[in-house]
Amino acid sequence: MNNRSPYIVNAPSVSTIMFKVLLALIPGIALYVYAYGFGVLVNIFLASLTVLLTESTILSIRKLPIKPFIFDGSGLVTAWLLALSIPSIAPWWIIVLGTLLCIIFGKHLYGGLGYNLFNPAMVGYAILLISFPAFMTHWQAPIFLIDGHFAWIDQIKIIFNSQLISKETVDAISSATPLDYIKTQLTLDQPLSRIKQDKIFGFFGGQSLEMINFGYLVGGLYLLKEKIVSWHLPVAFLLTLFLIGLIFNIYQPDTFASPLFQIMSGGSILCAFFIITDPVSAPTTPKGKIYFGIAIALLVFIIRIFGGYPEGIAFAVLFMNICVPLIDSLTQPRVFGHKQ
Amino acid sequence: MNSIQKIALDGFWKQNPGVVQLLGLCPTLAITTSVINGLSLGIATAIVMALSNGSVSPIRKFIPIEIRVPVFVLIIASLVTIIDFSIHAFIQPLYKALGIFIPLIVTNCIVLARVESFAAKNETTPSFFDGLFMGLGLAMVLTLLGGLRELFGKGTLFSGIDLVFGPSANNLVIHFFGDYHGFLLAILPPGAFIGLACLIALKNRIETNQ
Amino acid sequence: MFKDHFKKISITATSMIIFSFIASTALSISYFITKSPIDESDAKAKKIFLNQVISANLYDNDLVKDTISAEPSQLLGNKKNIEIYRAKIKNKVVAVIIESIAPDGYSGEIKTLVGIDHENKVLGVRVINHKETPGLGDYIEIEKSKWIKNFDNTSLEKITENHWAVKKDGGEFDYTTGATITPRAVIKSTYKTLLYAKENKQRLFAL
Amino acid sequence: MITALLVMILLAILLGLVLGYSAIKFKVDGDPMVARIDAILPQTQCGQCGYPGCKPYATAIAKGEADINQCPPGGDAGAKALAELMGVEFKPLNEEHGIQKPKSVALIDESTCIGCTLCIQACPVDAILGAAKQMHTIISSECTGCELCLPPCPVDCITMEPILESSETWKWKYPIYNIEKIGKV
Amino acid sequence: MLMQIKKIFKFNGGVHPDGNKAESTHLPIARLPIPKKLVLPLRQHVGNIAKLKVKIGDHVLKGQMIAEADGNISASIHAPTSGKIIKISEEVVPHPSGLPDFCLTLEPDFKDQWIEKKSIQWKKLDSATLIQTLTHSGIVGLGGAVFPTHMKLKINKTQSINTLVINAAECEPFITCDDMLIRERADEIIQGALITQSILNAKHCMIGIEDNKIEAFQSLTKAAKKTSIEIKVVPTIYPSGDAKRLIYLLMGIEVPKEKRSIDLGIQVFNVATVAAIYRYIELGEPSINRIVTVTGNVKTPQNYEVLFGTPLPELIKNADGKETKIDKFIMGGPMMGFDLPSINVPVTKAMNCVIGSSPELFLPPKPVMPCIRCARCADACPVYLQPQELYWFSKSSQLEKAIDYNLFDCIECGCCTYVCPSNIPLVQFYRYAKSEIIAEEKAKEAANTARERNEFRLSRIEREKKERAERNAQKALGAQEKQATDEKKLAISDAIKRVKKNQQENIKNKNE
Repeated sequence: MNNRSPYIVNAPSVSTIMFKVLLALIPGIALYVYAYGFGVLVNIFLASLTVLLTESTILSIRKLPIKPFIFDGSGLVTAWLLALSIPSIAPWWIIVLGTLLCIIFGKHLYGGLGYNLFNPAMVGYAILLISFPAFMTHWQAPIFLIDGHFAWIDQIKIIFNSQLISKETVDAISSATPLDYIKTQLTLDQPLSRIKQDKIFGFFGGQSLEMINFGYLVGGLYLLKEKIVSWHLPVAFLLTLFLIGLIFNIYQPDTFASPLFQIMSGGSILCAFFIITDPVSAPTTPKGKIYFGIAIALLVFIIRIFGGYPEGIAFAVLFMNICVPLIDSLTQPRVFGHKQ
Repeated sequence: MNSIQKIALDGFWKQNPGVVQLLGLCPTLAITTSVINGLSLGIATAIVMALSNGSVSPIRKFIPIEIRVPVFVLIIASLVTIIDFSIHAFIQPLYKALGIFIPLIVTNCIVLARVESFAAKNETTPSFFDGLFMGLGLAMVLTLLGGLRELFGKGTLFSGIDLVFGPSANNLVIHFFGDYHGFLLAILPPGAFIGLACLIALKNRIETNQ
Repeated sequence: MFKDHFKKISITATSMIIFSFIASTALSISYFITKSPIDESDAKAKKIFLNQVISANLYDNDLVKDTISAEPSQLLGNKKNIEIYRAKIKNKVVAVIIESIAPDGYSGEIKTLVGIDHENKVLGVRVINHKETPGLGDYIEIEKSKWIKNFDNTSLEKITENHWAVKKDGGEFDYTTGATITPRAVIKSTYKTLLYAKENKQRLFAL
Repeated sequence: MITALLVMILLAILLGLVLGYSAIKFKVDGDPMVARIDAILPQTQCGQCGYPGCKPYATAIAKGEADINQCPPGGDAGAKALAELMGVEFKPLNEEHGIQKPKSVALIDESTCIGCTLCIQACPVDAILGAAKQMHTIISSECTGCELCLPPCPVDCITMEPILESSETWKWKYPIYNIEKIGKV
Repeated sequence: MLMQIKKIFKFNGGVHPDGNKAESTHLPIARLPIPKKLVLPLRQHVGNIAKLKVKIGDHVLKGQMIAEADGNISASIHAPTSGKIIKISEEVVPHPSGLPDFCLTLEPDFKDQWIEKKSIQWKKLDSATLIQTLTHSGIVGLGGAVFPTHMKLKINKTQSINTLVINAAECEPFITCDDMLIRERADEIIQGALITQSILNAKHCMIGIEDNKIEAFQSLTKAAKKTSIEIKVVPTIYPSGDAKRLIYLLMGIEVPKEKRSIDLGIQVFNVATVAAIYRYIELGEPSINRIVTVTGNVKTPQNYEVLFGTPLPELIKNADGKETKIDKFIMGGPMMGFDLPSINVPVTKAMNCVIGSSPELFLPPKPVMPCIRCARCADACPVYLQPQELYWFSKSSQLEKAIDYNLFDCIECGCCTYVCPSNIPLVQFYRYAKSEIIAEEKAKEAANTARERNEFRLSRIEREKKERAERNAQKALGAQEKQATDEKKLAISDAIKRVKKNQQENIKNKNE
C-alpha cells in the first residue's frame, strides 16, 4: 500500500535547480568569450561531452538508471565550473582528464549525486593543479592586451596540439594573472602601487577579469533571487574576504592589495555564488553556512598571500568540505521547545 | 593446511598488514614513491619483524606482563637501530633515500602489533615466520603501491635501482612513455592515499568475487 | 602486603634492567662494528656530491676534509659560520665550493653549492635543498632539468651585472613559463656568491 | 658508552618501579563487559547457544570462549550488535545452533494437559502457572518463546504460536521507492 | 481583510499549500440518513480498548452506552441510533495498517429513539464532578488526535490554567468541517468554550482562527459578543493548526520539550470538541456523530453530519461519488492523511475528512532522487529540525542518532516532503524510524523482565537447594529409623535425575 502523505508537493526538481545554475553562469561565460576568445567554449564543450560519456558509463556499471541521473544536470554544473576554472589555453587533455577525475574521484566513488564529501569540480581542479602546475598556471592574456594579431585559430591550435605552436607564440598570448603577478613582483621589492600600474590591472581587479567576475555576480544575484542559494554563504564569504583584505591593506598598503581587488580578482565571485554553494558539500544549517563562508574566505586569503600557489580557492574549499559534518553537528539550530 | 602455510596466507592475503589491517601506514604512505623505495623499506621492515618476533617468542615467559610493552619496544628499537646502522654503513645511497623512515620502523604499529598479538602467545618458529610473512606481505603492498605511483607519476619502473646495486644497474630502469608529462599527484602524498585506497578496493573486489 | 608489593615491583624493575642491559650491549657492539664503515660511506657520499660541482679530475686533495670557515655574510645569506671546501692541485688552491642561501624563493630558502675556480669562473651549481612548488619551481634540481647547468662557465666578466637575470627581465637566463621567482632567486644568489668570492679572493685562495 | 649504558639502566629502574606500582594500583576488578553483552542478548534463556542461559553465554563471550554468532533468537542483527561491541568482524548466525524463527509464544492445549508440572520446572522465566494434577496455563506476555517446555511435556500438549501482527504491534514499514536502491545496506 | 487585534508570533518554516476549501463550503452541512447498518469499532480513541456492555441480540436506544471506558485513558462508545446488536467481530477499520479490529455491528430499527436525555446543571456543579460525568460522554479530541477529552480537563491541584485556547485554525487543505461547523453553529461552540473554561477554571479563553475563514470569523464574533472570549486571527500558514504551533502564534510561548501545554497553564481544544461538550452537558447527548468533509473527486463536495459507524460507501453515495475516476480514498487532509485500506470502513471519531483521490487530483509520486542536502526541508520545518539529517539516519536505521537529532520532536506535518526537490518521502522514513524505536524499546523492556524473572528463578532454585541440603542434614541425624522413607526419597531423586537427563538430551538433540 502506498501510504505516502503528504500527497501534494510544491518544489522545483533537482534538474530545474541545476539548470538554473547553468543559466546563471551564462553572463559570465559570455563576457569571458568577449574578453578572451573562444577557448573557454571549447573547454566547456569538451568538459560537457566528457561528463555525459563518463557518467553514463559509470551509471551503467553501477546498474543505476541513466536517464534521471544524466538529466539532473549536476554533472554539467561540475563540468562547466571546472572548465571555467582552468586556463582557457590548457591542452585539451587537461580538461578531459580533469572532468574524468571530477566524476570518478569527486563524485561516483563516494556514491554519486548527493553523497560526495567534496565539491567535485574542486577535486578535479586541485588534482590538475597539483599534477600539472605548469599548464595550470599558464593563462591567456585578454585579447586586447595581446600585441600584434590574435587569431582565434591559434587558441584552438594551442588547445589541441601544443607542439605545433612555438614557445614565442605561446608567450605572446599568455600573461600572468594579476594575483600571480603581484606575488611575483613583490619578490622584486617593488611597491604595490608601481606593480598595479601594469596594463593587466583594471579598475578593481584584473583587466577583463573584473568584467567576467561582474558577469558571475549578475548570475549569482539571479540565483539568490530564485532562492537556489541562500544568502548566508556568499555574504559570509565575500564580507570576510573584504574585511580581512581591508585590515591588511590598511596595515601595509604597499604589500597587500585593496579589499576590492581581493573580491574582483581570481575566482572569488565564482567561488562565492557557484562553488561554495554546492549544497551537497556545504553545511546545511544557517549558522554553519556562515562559519563555512568565513573559514573559506580566511583560508583563501592566507593561501593567496603565503601559499605555494597564486590562488587558493580549491584548497580552501576542499579543506573546509572535510569539516562540514563537524560544522553541521555543532551548529544544530535550537529545536522548537528546547532550551536556549 | 599446515600452520606455516596458514601464517603465510594470513600475511600475504587474509590479514595483510598493508591492505587489511592497515598497520604501518606511515611508511606505506610516505616512502612508496617508487618500486625500489617501497621494496627496500618493506624488506627492512620484514627483517625487523622476523627478528623481533623470533626473539620475543623464546623469552616471552620471562617478561612480566605489566612491562611487556616497554620490553617489546626496547627489543624492536634495538633491532631497528642495528639495521639502521648497517644500511647506513653498507648501502649509503639507499640510506639517504629512505632517510628518517628506517628509524621510524620502531614506531610502526605493525611490528609491535605482531609481537604483542602473535609472538607473545606462540612458539618461536611460527612467531618467526609470522613476523617474516607479515613483513613480506607489507613489503608486497609497498612494492605494488610504489610501482603504481612510479608508473603513473613518472612513467618509469625501478628508477633509483642504482641506489642499491650501483650505477651499473641504471640500465635496468624501465621507461614506458617517451614523452611523459608526469602525473605529479601520484608521487605527492595524496597519491599515496588514493593508490592505497585503490589497492584495498581491488583486494575487496577479488574477495567478494570469490 | 607491603612485602608482596615490594617483591613484585622489584621483579619488574630487575627484569627491566636486565633487558635494557642486553639491548644496550647489542647496540654498542653493532655501533662499534659499523662506526668506521658509516664514516667512510658518509665521506664518500659527500665527495660524490661535491664532485658534481667540481669534477674529480680538477683536484688531488681530500676535498671533504680541506675546509675553511666563513663568517655570516650578506652575500651568502648565511646566518651561522659555514664551511668552504677548497680544491687543490699540488697544494695550490684551484677552486672553492661555497654554500649559498637564496632567501627569496617562492616558498622560502633555496640552498645551493657553488663551485668557483681561481679565475672567478663558475664551475657548477647544485641545489642542496628547497621547498619550491613541485612541478613548477623544482626544475632547478639536476634530477628534473638541466637548467642549473646554465651556470657552468659563467662569470662576472662574461655576464654583466644587469644580465644576471631571467630573459623576461632582460637577462641571459632561460626559465620555464609561469615560474620566474625561483630562477630569479637562484640567479641572484649565484651572482652574489661570485661577488663574495671576488671580494674574499685573498682569503679563499690563500694557502 | 658508559653514559649510554647508565642512562639505559637508570631509565629501566625508573620505568620498572613506576610500571610495577601502577600495575598494583590501577588493577581493574570485575568485568563490566558481561553486563553490556547481556544487555544485547534477547533474554529468551533458550540455551540454543550451548550455555544454560543468556548470562552464561555473555560471560563466555566476554572471556573469548564463545563466538558472537550462536544466538538464533538474536539473529544476524544481534550478532552485528555484538560484533560492534566486541570490536570484531561480523559473522552470520552459526546454523549449528539453530535458525532465527519468527517470535512465538507457547500455548498449552488445555484439554490434553495432564498437570505433570514438568514444563513448569523447565520454564526459565516462570511463565507457566499451575500445580500438580491441575491444568497449566502460560502467561503469554511473559513467555520468551524459548521452547524449553516442549521436550519435557509427556503428552505433547504445548505448541508454539507465532505472534501475528495486530493493530497494537503494527509498525510503519521501511519505505521502498524506485530509482535509488534504498534498503540495500 | 480582518482586523489584527494583537501581535502574532511567527514560527519557523511552514508552507502555503493550495487550500482547496471552497469546493466543500458552498453547501451547508447536510445530515446523512440513518444507514442500514452501523459498524462501531471499540477503539476509536487513543488508549485502552473500550469494555463491551452489550451482547449480541441486545436492543439498544440512541445514546445508550454500549462500551465503557476501560481505565482513565479510554473513551466510551454509545449507540448512534436505536436498534439491535447483530454482530461482534473483527472488521477492517480506518487505520493506516489496514488490520482488522474489534467492532460491534448495530442494525438500526429506524425509530431513532433516544435514551432519556439529561442536561447537567454545570454552573452548580464543581469541576471534579463534571469531569467524572464527561468520562461517560465518549467525547474525544475531534481535531484528529482522538485523545479522551476528560483526561485533558483533569488538572493537578498545583496547576492553574490561565488560558483556554480553542483551535479553529484548520490549516490542512481540503478540510472544512470545522469551518462549516463554526459558520453554522458558532453559538454551540461559544457555549461549549464557556463550559470548558469554567471546568478548567481558566482566566482567559481565546479562539485562534486563520485569516482565510472570513465567514466563520464573523459568525464567531457575533456569537461571542457578550462574552469575554477573545477571537484572534492568525495568518494562513500550514501547520498553524498544530496545538503547539497555535499556542506560539497566539502567545509567543514555546511549549518545552517533554512538557505539555497544560504545564504552562494553557490547554487547547478543537472547536468540534467544545461543541460536543456543549451538547453533552446542556442537551445530554453523548458523542454519536460528527461533521465529515467529503471532497476531492466527488460530484458534490460537502460536509455531512454523520453517525459514527456509518459505512463509508453510504456517505460517498450521498456525495454522488464518481467512483470510476477515484482510485482510492484518503482519510484526513492531503498533508497528513492516509490511504484508507478499503472503502468498506466505518466513519469513526477521528474521521474529519474523506477525499476521493485520483491520479489527476494528487499526481503520482515522482521518481525519488538522492538527497542533495539543499536544506529546503530545514527551512520549511516548523519545529526547526534538520529533516535531511533525520532522513539520513532513518534511512540507514541509525536509530540512536535519529533520537539524538530529536526525531521525536517531529510532528509529521509533511512540510519537508512538500518542498523536497528530490521527491523523497521523508515523513515515511520518520514514521518508520519512530515505530521501529518504539518497538525496540518494547522488546528491550520485555527482555529486561525476562532477565529479572530468570534471575529470580535461579536464586529461588539456589535457595531451595540450600534449604533441602539443610533439611537433609538434620534428618540424617535420626536417619536409621527412617531408612524406608529414605529409599523412597532415593527413588524420587533418581526420577528427578532421569527427567533432568532427558531434558539435557533433548536440548542436545535439538542442538544437533
